[in-house]
Amino acid sequence: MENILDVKNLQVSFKTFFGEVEAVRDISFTVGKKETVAIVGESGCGKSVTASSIMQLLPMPPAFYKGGQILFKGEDIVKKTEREMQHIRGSKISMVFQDPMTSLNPTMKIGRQIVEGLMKHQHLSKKEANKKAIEMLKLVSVPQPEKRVNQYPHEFSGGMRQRVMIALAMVSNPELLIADEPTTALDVTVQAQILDLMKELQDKLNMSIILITHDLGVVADMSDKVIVMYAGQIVEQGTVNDIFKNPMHPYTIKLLASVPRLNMKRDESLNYIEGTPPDLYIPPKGCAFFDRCDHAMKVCKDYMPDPEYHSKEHYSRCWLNHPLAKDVRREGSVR
Amino acid sequence: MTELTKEMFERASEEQRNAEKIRRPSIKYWPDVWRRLKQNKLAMVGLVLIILITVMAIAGPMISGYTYYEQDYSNINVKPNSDFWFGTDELGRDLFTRTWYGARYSLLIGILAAAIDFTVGILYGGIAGVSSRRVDSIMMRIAEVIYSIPYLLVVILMSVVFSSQGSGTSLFVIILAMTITDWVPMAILVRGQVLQLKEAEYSLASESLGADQGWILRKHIIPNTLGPILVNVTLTIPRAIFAEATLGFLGLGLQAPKSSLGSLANDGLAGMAVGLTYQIIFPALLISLIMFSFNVLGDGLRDALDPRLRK
Amino acid sequence: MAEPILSARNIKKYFNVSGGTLKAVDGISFDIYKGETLGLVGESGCGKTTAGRTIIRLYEPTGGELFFEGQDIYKISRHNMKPVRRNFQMIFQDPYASLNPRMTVEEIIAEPLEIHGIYKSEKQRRERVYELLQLVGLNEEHALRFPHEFSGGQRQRIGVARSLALNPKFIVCDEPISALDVSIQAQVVNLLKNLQNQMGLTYLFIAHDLSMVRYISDRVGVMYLGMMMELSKSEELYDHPIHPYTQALLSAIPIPDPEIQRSRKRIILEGDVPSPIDPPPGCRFADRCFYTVDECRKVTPEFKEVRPEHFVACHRSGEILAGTAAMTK
Amino acid sequence: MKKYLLKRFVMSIITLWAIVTITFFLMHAIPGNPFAKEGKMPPVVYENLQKKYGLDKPLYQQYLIYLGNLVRGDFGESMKSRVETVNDMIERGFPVSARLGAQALVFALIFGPALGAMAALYQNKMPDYISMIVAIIGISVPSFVMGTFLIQFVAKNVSFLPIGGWGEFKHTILPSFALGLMPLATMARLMRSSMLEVLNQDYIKTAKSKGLTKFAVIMKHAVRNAILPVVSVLGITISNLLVGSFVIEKIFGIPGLGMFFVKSIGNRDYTLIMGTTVFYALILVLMLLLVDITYMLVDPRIRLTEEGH
Amino acid sequence: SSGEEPTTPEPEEPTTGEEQTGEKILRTNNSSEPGSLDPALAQGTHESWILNNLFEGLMKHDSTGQIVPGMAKEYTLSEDDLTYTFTLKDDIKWSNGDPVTAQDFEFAWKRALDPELAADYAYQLYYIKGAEAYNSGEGTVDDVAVKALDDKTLEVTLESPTAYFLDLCAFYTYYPVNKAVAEANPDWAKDPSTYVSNGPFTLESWEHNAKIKLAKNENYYDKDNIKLDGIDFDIIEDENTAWQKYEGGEYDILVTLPQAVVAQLKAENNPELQIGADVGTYYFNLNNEKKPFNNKKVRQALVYALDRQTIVDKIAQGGQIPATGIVPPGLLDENGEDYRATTGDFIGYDLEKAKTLLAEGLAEEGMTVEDFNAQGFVLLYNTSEAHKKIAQAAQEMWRTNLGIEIGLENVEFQVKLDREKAGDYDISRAGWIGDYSDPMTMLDLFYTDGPFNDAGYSNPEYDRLIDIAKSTADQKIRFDAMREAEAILMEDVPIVPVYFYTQPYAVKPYVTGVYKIPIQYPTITYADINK
Ligand SMILES: Nc1ncnc2c1ncn2[C@@H]1O[C@H](COP(=O)(O)OP(=O)(O)OP(=O)(O)O)[C@@H](O)[C@H]1O
Ligand SMILES: Nc1ncnc2c1ncn2[C@@H]1O[C@H](COP(=O)(O)OP(=O)(O)OP(=O)(O)O)[C@@H](O)[C@H]1O
Ligand SMILES: [Mg+2]
Ligand SMILES: [Mg+2]
Repeated sequence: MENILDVKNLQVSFKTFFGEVEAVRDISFTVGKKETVAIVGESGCGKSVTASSIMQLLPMPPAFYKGGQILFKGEDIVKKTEREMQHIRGSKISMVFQDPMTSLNPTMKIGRQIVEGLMKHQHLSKKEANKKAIEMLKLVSVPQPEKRVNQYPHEFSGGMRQRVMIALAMVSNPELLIADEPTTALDVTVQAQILDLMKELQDKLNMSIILITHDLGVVADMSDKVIVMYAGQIVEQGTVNDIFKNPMHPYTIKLLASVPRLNMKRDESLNYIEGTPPDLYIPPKGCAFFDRCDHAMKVCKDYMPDPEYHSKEHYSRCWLNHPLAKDVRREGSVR
Repeated sequence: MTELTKEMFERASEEQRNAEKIRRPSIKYWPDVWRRLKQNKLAMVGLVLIILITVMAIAGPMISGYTYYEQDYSNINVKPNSDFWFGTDELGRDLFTRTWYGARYSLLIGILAAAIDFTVGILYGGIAGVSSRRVDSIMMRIAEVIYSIPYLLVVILMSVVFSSQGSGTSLFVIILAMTITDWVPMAILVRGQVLQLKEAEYSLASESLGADQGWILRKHIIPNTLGPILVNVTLTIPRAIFAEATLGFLGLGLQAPKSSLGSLANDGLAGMAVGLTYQIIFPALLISLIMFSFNVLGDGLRDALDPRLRK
Repeated sequence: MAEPILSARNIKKYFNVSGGTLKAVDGISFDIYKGETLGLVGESGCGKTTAGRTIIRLYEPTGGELFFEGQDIYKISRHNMKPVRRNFQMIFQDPYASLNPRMTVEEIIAEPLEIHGIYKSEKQRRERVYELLQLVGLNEEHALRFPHEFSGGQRQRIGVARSLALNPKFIVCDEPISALDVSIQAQVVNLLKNLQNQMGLTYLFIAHDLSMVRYISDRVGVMYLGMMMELSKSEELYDHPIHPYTQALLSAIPIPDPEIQRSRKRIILEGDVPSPIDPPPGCRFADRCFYTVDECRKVTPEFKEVRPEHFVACHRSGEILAGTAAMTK
Repeated sequence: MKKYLLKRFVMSIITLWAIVTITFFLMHAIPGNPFAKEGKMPPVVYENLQKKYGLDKPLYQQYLIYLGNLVRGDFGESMKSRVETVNDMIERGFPVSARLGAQALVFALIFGPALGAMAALYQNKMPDYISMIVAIIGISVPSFVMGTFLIQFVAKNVSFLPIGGWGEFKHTILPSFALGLMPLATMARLMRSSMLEVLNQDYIKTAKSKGLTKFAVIMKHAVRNAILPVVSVLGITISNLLVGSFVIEKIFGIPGLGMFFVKSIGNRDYTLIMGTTVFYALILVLMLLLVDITYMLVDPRIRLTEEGH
Repeated sequence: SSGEEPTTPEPEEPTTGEEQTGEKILRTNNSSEPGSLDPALAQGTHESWILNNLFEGLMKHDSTGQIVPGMAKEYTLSEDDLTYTFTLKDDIKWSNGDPVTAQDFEFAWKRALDPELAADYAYQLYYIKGAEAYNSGEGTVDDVAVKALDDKTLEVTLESPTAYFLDLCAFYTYYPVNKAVAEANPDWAKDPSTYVSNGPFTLESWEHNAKIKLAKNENYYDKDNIKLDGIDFDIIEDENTAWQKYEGGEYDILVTLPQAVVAQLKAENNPELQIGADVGTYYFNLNNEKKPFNNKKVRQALVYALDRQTIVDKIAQGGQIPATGIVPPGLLDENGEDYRATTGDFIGYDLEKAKTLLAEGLAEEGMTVEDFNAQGFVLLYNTSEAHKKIAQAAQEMWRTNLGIEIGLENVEFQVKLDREKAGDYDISRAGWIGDYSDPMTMLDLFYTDGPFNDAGYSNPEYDRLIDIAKSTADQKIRFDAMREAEAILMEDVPIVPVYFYTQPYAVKPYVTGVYKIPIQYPTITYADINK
């Protein structure tokens, strides 16, 4: 599969009063054509920063690219100027944000908002643009699109606004859609609608999706490939089946276990991860999960292990993979 | 990478794990505000100026060796020199002394007016905010009416009603005049905040614990409106100083021979026509400096207090 | 489980908004028994929070009766509510918004004690605060810190400690975990369960995460647009949902298992939740339902027991139960 | 919308009535009267004057008569001027003040928000400091000082600009500038803070993600939303500007309404005090209404809720 | 301007009209909008300056201040000194061409007295028999003893002999009004198009609060002596702005000058500055009914402790004259000499005397200086920069010279008047500008219970002397009585005289023919512009 996006050793930091916050610490992954890559992880682990850095939408300062490359169809986004980025944003890469309530301009008509970017990229006339907007709203199944284009966001329900956001992102047939928690603010029934819609559109338009969420159910539903992030690093990556059926990193395992299953007994107590993730200001040298891990070893404290490939696409970064860790592995069941 | 040894793959002890907990230095709200205020150079310039002006207002009238009222007819309208640092006025009084003496009153007026605005505004706005919609809208209408009543009428009435012999347009009257309508914006601000914070979850939480409105207002709402209020206060002070200056222009300012920056500037206007520009420069400059300082400090505070800008 | 600790009868809460009357809760009835957890689920905006707040009379009810240990607390004057309040408490949805950022943890937890004047001396009060902190897995060290220094899970635990301070019998948990990370949700849920076991607490547990509700609740009620649609024991409800809305809701839960999830047949509802402002008569779900018949649009279905301890408000519940209901869409 | 406007209208009438009433009695409570002269008036003359202007009647009667006249739009006769009625004075003074105010407003509106927006865009950088210093000078220098400075150092040196007086466009330049500086500064500051807030909003990020240029993002998305707080203070600002600033009018010798007002108080010219006050209140109420309507036009959200709280 | 040698600066903005037509227009500022330009309704000096150029009364002042016939050709006075019979000039016309008749005068005076009209200055006509009664609604208009015997003859009978009645005939309340015009249109004076006047100029335009333009009256009998084609009055209240305009060449003459400017011009001996004589006295009222100001010695102490020369030289700086009595110079006595000069000085600055008097006076009242200071006495003055300065100087002088503390209180003019009337003050600033050229204009103030006697002074002997002076036309008796009265007044000092007014004004060097007679604003009627 041809890769549309190739992130190599990306490092992003924020300069703050306290010092440097290393939000993304050396991550690498690829997104193939028509592939859906999910990024999961706890709040604050760097998912949004990763997404925004692909669009060069981070506030700079305080943010800055500390290292690495983001190759979009072979060209490095990190090196692009603002002006060059403006040609990529909204035409080749689009983004859908988490909160449909605040992500639309309250004082601009919906139609305008959808085609605004397109008008800029493709120099459409007002009339063409309006037609396009109606078409787009139809595509995301907003009823009465002719009327709706002239309304304002507050006249739309949450689910519809999110559909508008998706319309807005898709209008220019982007090759890559980044969806940063696109359904977190929505109800399950509406979420189901939106996810269906996204899948449908992906099929129609042949695009790749980076889906950011912490809802593992959504991941299971949507993605081909899953990236598990923890404290700014990728700790495990694999196909959706690898991650759900054969998780290798203790963090992934615990994350999966802390979700109650529908068939769970009520007197069973839930598994949970004790403690909180480390602060990324002075991040730990070794494995960041060290102090929450049931299997923590001395080596974990100071050294971060390299990825260990369990299959062609499935790797994890954990010292338990190391042959010397046999004993520990035996002591406590990892799964 | 160093050689990996077998020992390294032993279970880590509890202590080792806890030792790893490096925490971002815990910083409390106000220290953090202060920290971010400090980063704002302009605001700090303002703060330093305010402190300097305050110190000078206290000490200034004493260091020149003159008093604010003594007249020296042999030294009328003397330009600034080594004896009279800011020169003298038309009655031969030392302007350096009078300017700082005036700053004293101006600051006092500003601070007291702000304090009254603050108190009345909080009380009125707070009560309106927690009252029923009916009472609230009546109170707001009243405030609106008060705000539209010609302020000069009120000032004159005040100065007459409250002028016992010897006071004239006393400090009290001036401050009253400043505040008689000026508390309205503060009240509106507070009311808005109260209406918003009344619905805040922590207020509801307190209510669910059995607290009454008074308690909630005192413990939760007021402390949390303090930020915007503080910003408003820093803007009220210069506004009052300014308003006093304008009153002085209308001859309703502080009673001579006492001086305020406003009355000095007004006195100095006459001098300007005959080239005695120095008579107006110093008080006008000082007014502007005070305005400038409080305004930039207020702006700085606003930025520093804004949680969205916190990081 | 003989006597309900709390009985809600036809509770209503309307808001006057500019467009008309917003019927946030429109006549819901249920019992909660001592020591149990009643889950309440439903889409966002369906009135769960309003119901919870009306039940503890944080909102003045528009109508209905609420018996708490036999006493109708809606009849007590507002003034006399204070002592009654000690019996029921609330844990709020947003751990960030429900703690006053200007107060220390100690002040926050001590607030109910202070309001009710429970401990005369500062020292006693402080000891009680420490005790409560320990109960929720925090320690004395945290007492002097401010909420923003804590993680979401810790904050929620502070909220729990506060609500426990008065030794309540009944706690409304209004989406206590929705704002938290999955890994932390479990911490709080476990804590709540442990406390229930230790102290015999009764919960009304509001959430929209159906898996979590199923796990924690003895019985579950499903709300839609201000009305209770279905109420039953949780296993029963999850295994044999009757109301078409419940069915749709359950089918939409994403299951974190790609095999199951991708092979599931989901009921995708059309349209959005209609406006609760002056809703039309009839079943509130009629517009989105697959089984709608004319009657549904005219008559509001009665909330009745169709199977033992299984209540449903649906005209076609009989047919659905019998498996004979024909889809109308 | 209609219902709302009607309600607003009724409220405005009540507000006006309250202002009229309070001002009326307040004014009569102040010592001094319109006919006092330095000794030079025997009681007889004084009584004649009192009678002529109906001041010999009980206060409540005077009040009722005044209200009656007011309803008919008659502000009455000035007690000082035997030439012009109060209506005449307002008719003549208002256009003068309004012209000056409108010019000042245009000046403030062109530069104020722009300055504020600039400051916000380059927060804590040079343009921020520069524009804020300009703004702060605007609010830091008392207008009487500014006016006098302008005359002394500008008008006297620029032969094109007259020193004072009224008549042609050139007469309005300096006073408009002096008058507009304060609202300019206020708007700049308001704009800056609301702009900062808006720039932090999610929809700005959305706009950027569409690939719009920075300029387009700001002009099309940020400014329109950020201008709302500025619009909301516009009501008071406009009415203050339109009815004139006494200080500026005095210094530049402009025959505007602001001057009338202060003079009328000094003279205890009761009818003129009332007339100018009522007129001011009327303008204020009208402007507030206008601003509300503008607000509705700029912010579509308000249209639904009608009562924008 | 340095002004060592009088240069003729070109005005920066010459009036366009002037350049085109060579018209001579005098430009100046009238510091306040006239309340009316109807002579009957005029309210004070602001109107009078303009009115004096628009109208002419029976009598007028010549450039030396002498009273000479104006509209009148001649007059006779009856034996009992009560009845004047004026005969009008022959060729006198209104600006609309109507002849000016005796009926116009009769009409004007009676109109001014009409209680319905409620004219502020009606009382100026009270010298006429029946005038006060009519104005107060007690008499009828027919009982007012002014009568046009024919078109050219006017007979006036007075209430009592009034030596200065002719002087009053030059006062604006005594100006005629065109009967035909005023009867047809009571609002004739509001609009320049209907305005008629009989003086050197006519009203050309009136932009309220902004500008008044006068044009030469071609129907004026003495028009050949009028060199100006018109006068433009700006109406700008701010003294400083007006001065800037004068300095900037926008005015040819300016009357109300800022104090600081006067001082500066004086200091540099600027020839543009004219210090005009005035009839008026600046003084402080003492509340004679209040302890310790009821004590003569205390009052005297206050009088003697004030260094008037310094006040005049260093503070007022307008060429004022330190007051030595109550009657200012510029008024002539029975021998045609200056009353003030022939009467001599009554008071002065004497520090030792003041201290002694204060000690004695306070002792008599059973007070110490500390008691005095504890009372917190206050000097009341109406808001004005000039008054503020003088008040501060007086306060400081009394403090340093006598050790007494007196506070200051500024209030609005209207309020000060109210409080003076109510006796609610300790010391209050006052000033009196004479209405007519006779010492009585000042001395009349202190008659017991007189309407202007704010100090509450009462001395039967003084009243007796005033009565004598007022009931005779015999100049010798009058002046003796008045001198004696002034001596008593200056011994009792119910007030603290400060200085005698002057009126500084500035005239551009190219303007000639401006002169000042004491009780009037500078006369610009005969001015000429020589450019
Ligand atoms: N503007 C900023 N300044 C400083 N630090 C920042 C900024 N934005 C993000 N960070 C830090 O970067 C880290 C990663 O943040 P990010 O928003 O990517 O998390 P996330 O995985 O998207 O979490 P969530 O699930 O809450 O959205 C966090 O530790 C955060 O504190
Ligand atoms: N104070 C109020 N005034 C007016 N309307 C209100 C008020 N509180 C809630 N509502 C409305 O009542 C309805 C029910 O709201 P409620 O908060 O109870 O829903 P919820 O089920 O708790 O939703 P969520 O899952 O989003 O918390 C909503 O339409 C809401 O807009
Ligand atoms: Mg995120
Ligand atoms: Mg809720």
